[in-house]
Amino acid sequence: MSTIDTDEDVIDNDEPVLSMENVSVEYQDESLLESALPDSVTDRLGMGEEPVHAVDDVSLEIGEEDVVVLIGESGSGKTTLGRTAIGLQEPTAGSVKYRGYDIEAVERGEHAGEVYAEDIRRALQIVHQDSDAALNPYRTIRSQLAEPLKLWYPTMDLNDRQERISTMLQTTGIAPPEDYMERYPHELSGGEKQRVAIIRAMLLEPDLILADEVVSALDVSLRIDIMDLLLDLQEMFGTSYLFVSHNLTNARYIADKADGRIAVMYLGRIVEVGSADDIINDPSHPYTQILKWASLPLDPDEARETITDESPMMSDEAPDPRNIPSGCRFHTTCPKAHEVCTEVDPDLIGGEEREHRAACFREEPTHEYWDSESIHGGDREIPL
Amino acid sequence: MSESEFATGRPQENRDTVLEVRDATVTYEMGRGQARVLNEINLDIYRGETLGIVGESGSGKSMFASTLMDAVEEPGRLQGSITYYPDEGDPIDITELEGGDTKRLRWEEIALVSQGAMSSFNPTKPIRTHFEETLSAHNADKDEGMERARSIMRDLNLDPDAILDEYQHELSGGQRQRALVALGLLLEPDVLILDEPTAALDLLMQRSILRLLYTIKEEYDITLIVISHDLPVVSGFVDRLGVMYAFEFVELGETRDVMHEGAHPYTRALLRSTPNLAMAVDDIATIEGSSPDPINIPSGCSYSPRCPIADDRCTIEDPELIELEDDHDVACFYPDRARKELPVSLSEDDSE
Amino acid sequence: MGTGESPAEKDDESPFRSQSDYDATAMDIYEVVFGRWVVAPLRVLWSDYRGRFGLLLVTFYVLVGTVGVVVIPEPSVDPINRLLSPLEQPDLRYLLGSDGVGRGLLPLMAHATPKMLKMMLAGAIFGNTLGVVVGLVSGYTGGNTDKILMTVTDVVASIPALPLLLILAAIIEPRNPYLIGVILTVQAWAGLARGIRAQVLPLRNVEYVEASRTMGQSTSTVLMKQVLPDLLPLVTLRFMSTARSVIFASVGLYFLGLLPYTSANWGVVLNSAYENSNILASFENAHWLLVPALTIAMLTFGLTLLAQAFDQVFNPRVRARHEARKADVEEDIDETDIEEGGVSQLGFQQ
Amino acid sequence: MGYLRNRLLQAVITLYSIITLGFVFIRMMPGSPSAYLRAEIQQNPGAYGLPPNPTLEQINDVMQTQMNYTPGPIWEKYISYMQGAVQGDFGTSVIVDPGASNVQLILEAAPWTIFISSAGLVYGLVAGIVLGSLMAYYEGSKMDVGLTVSMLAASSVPYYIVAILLLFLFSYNLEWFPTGGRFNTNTTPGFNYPFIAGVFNHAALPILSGITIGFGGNALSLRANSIRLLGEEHIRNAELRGLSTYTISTRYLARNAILPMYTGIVLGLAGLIGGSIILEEIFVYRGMGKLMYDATVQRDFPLMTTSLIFTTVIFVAGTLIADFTYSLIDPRAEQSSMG
Repeated sequence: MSTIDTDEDVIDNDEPVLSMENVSVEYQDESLLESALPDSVTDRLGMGEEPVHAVDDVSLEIGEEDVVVLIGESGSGKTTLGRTAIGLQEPTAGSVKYRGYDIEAVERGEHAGEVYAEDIRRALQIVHQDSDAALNPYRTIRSQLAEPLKLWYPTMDLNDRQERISTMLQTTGIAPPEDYMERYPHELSGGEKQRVAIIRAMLLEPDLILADEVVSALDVSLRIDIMDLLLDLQEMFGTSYLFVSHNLTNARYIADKADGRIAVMYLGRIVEVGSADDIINDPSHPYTQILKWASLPLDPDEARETITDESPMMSDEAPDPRNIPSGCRFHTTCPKAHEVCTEVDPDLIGGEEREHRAACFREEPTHEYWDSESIHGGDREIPL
Repeated sequence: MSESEFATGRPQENRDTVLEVRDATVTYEMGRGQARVLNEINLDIYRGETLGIVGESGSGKSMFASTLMDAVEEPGRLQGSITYYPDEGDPIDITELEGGDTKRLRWEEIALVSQGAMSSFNPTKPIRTHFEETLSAHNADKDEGMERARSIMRDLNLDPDAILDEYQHELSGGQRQRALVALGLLLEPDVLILDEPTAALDLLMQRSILRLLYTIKEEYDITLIVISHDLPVVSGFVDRLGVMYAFEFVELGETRDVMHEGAHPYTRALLRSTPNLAMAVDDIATIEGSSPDPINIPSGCSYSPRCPIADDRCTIEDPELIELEDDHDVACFYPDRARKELPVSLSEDDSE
Repeated sequence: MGTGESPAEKDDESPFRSQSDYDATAMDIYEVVFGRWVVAPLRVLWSDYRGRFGLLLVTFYVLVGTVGVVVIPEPSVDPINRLLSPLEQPDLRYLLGSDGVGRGLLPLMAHATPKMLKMMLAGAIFGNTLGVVVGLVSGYTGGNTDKILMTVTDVVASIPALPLLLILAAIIEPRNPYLIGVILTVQAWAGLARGIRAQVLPLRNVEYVEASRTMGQSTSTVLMKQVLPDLLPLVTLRFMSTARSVIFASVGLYFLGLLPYTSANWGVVLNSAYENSNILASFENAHWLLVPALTIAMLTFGLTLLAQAFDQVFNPRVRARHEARKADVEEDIDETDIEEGGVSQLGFQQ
Repeated sequence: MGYLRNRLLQAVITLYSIITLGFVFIRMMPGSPSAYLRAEIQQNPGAYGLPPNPTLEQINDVMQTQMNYTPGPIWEKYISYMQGAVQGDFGTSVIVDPGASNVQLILEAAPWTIFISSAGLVYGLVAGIVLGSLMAYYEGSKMDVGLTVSMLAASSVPYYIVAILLLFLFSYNLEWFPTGGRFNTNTTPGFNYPFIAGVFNHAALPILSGITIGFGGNALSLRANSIRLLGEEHIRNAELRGLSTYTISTRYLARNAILPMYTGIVLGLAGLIGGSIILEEIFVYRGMGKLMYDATVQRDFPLMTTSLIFTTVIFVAGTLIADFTYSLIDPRAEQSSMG
């Protein structure tokens, strides 16, 4: 059945663990009522709405023991992109490659003998945001943690499984493990549940874990705890993370500590990508700058000084992924938008060789942007 | 501006108390013993101030909010006294009030914007109904009241004509939160309690709500109590800060004092464990251990099992919340050691 | 292929490499399974007054249907002992009195029981299996399969049960109790299928189901291990209520004489009493009416109670308290009590 | 308005299926009805316009006309059957009332059944809501436990047993109510007091039995819904805002607790109409139930299937009405109710 060599990575080539090339994801909301009818009927009756352009033409690479943080507001497509990366969502366009192999092609049975769909399935795992929903309330911790082991180590006996789960719980700071194993999820605290969910993913020894807002539902004081746990586990197992967050402070912490990158998403696009230091201390894209402005400072003096700051955004309306603005999709909100921004859609500027890149004409000193009129009658500063 | 007031950082003389909490304790009877979910709280809340309360989940913050309105739910039992000093007239012990008087006090004098903003409206009634019901329950003039509601909503950047006829599920998270604040201000209360006012909101919405709340506070001249587990939410917003741990206050004082010169080991650990952009990443650190459960609170100082500077005394004797400096109370035997041995710097270049 | 055996050590200290020096025996596994699936549910049921009473009632009927029919003599016509009141004669046969032709009511009731139990079992198993399968497949697969299955389900659910059963009974004229059970639930599954689907639909995308899928579990395992446990409360509730409705309908149809005649059936006895208007006209022979009425009502009541109590069996909060555990674990359980006591509603958790 | 379209389409599919099923059932009719008819004709040839001791051929002729034996392949019969169905023609009764239009027979009987069923439904609902609210309000008290057990008992005892016991007690022994019939035969049907009083007198026990079909279950679900609601944030918020207990219990609790039961109420009506088969037989109440019973006992298949189709129509219509009105009373309908 499984052809997996559980010890070494399936393929040892120089390709990145995961690479996404020009990935787009659109989806159509189908309401429950429409689902009562066959598709042919719904089409004929002209039901259904505008598709949601969740992700639009995004390329991203994740290397060995890498950490990439996707940051953005709700509706930015960060979670959809993450789910596409680990194969939970099919891209409508573009390709997702695991160590150089196109995932869809592998699923169709191509590359047989080199890599199988099960290998990829096991290599790409997920940890969810809501630790309450991450664990089945009707099953004990032991049985939920035994599941991956039973699946991938079918010959392992009850006691070995028990022992492994117990050691793992202990390692991640859940003690005494014998007690916790017999508990139901409701008998655990939020942080403990999240640890169990992380262990469950880790037991498969995956190459890449999508950590989807894993800390945002937790108490602030627990967030560092969980991020440290992820970092420790990375050291132990060499896992890469695609860490999704809406919070710049969490993004900075994990990206900085792991020496990873932060990618800022807005309306389905990556608008800026760079190291934690680049993004936090030298943000180029106006949207990244606004995100930094909106991150509340801890220092009370600084916080008090800035609390009454006017918002630098030109519009308070949340972006609608059904209705993407023309040109640069941020121009409706951007305090530095010029006429050209309403017409031309900027790519990530800076070229492959540069680590820090932003999708903004302001990156190019000679771009026609500088001669174009501001659409707000003059650029506005973003207080940083 | 209050900014200059704040900058002086010193308590003003003759502060006027609006709520006085004495020995407030909330217990739950369980099959196997008693759970204390609020433990002998003593606190004065001053008229016109903004008081922030921070602490981890289950530290008793929200319970404290319920206590201020004498709204602890069954089978919880509240002991102690909570005295409300109205602008004019005699002080009232809230816990002694009955029936109609409790009803009147709630919302007319003290209102609460609870953390469940996402489901705080009756899902089958439009937002307008909630305002009208509240007015008629308190025998207020409906036309005048609705006019006030509209003006509050406009102050909160909400379009009353659109919002009032919507249902809860038709509003965005930010709109719901603001509509709930407007409902809280409807009867012009003296005290408004905001429980996690920005939880579950996006970064930008969070920021704009905090700004609105800050300006509203100036305009409506109310006492605000802001409860959050997220220090940055309150740090720029509140005049005084109370830190709760294991169902009691462990530190209380001017926000600047508590944050820059926190004297309780927990406060200092909490600051270090808060992800932020300014501190060096390596200075950010988690708090070891986990908070106690309400049935089984450690003897002595409840923080002692997690405290790096705790000694034998801490495990036996429970430190009281006592005044350390002017208007800065701490419940720790070793405030000086805490400051010296547990360094915290709020920004990279700021080394104390 | 067994790749599970001790993969080449990447790191001896790694927590993933740890192994036990003790091998699990079949007995260990049996103990765990038995404790979890038999002892714990029974303890939970027993702790609830409805469960205890329901369990006793239903067990009583099962005993009568199995042991009782051996002990109690078969009913026979006896013109001498007509219309005896209960306890009038010191004879096991006439313990509950006798009917208009001198048959003892106790034998009549007892010997009708096995058939009733067979009907209930067959109906409940058939109706629920069909309902669960259709609901699960429809809800989990989605797409056109879902649409087609739900259209069929909606049609079936829209047909009033009793009129349909009348026609089917008239066409098929079933005598086999299992067949009768199946016919009587030929419409009832549709309601369950709808209910199951409604529960599965949100579960399909719930995080722990997705995690299981991402792990590489096959669809059938995900359904069995992740989805089904959540559905068990509904399924058992419906199992009991389907069993109950089989009794309702079969007794009703026998009462009306619309199922092929059989001498020993509660409904038939009820009918013979009802038809006998001199019985109805006085209280004297009320037992002829009351004994079958109570026999039917007590079983349906028992099933209702059991159905209600079964909800608790699957509630992990209740269950946790009844599963065999080490004593020190029990200490922690009171946290749950606090939550149930309402503290969590006050925002105690956040 | 896609929703509306969907529901209508679903209703059409359902009706089409049930009518087709009716056709299939008539085809599947076993030998017994023709044997039954044959025996009838032999016993009483006069009623069929035949001389005494008719020949086999004569009987066959009559049977052919009576039982709608039209020659031709099956699909032709199906088409002509469906054409008739579209025009509201479901054939004639063959045995119960030979030659009478099935639809006519049902339409004559239906009002009586709908009368007792809807009365039973409404009273059962009111009783359920009142008791359920009481139980929720006093949750955990002795009264709650006692009522819960009683409601469980009420919902688990078959309604026809209740009916028989009621009949036994109130009609035969106490003689408060008649033992059968729809009205006093010595009154003139019309809008006059003796007649109407008689109608209610006769309907009392059937209605009372009908109440027991639903009210236990209603009370228990209302109790469960209310208790679940009590834990919700908006109820607490309403309490803190100082709303009166009355306002909270009516506008916040009761209303929102009844909403999820709304669609189920229609199902209750269908259950009652189905249940009328047994009830009407017990009370010798000549409504649709009795008609269906007679048709079944005498194996009058055309009448049986038409009755089945008719009750399905009532049910489908009820569901449609419930679905369309639900969105009026619950603003969240488009989002949540269509599970």
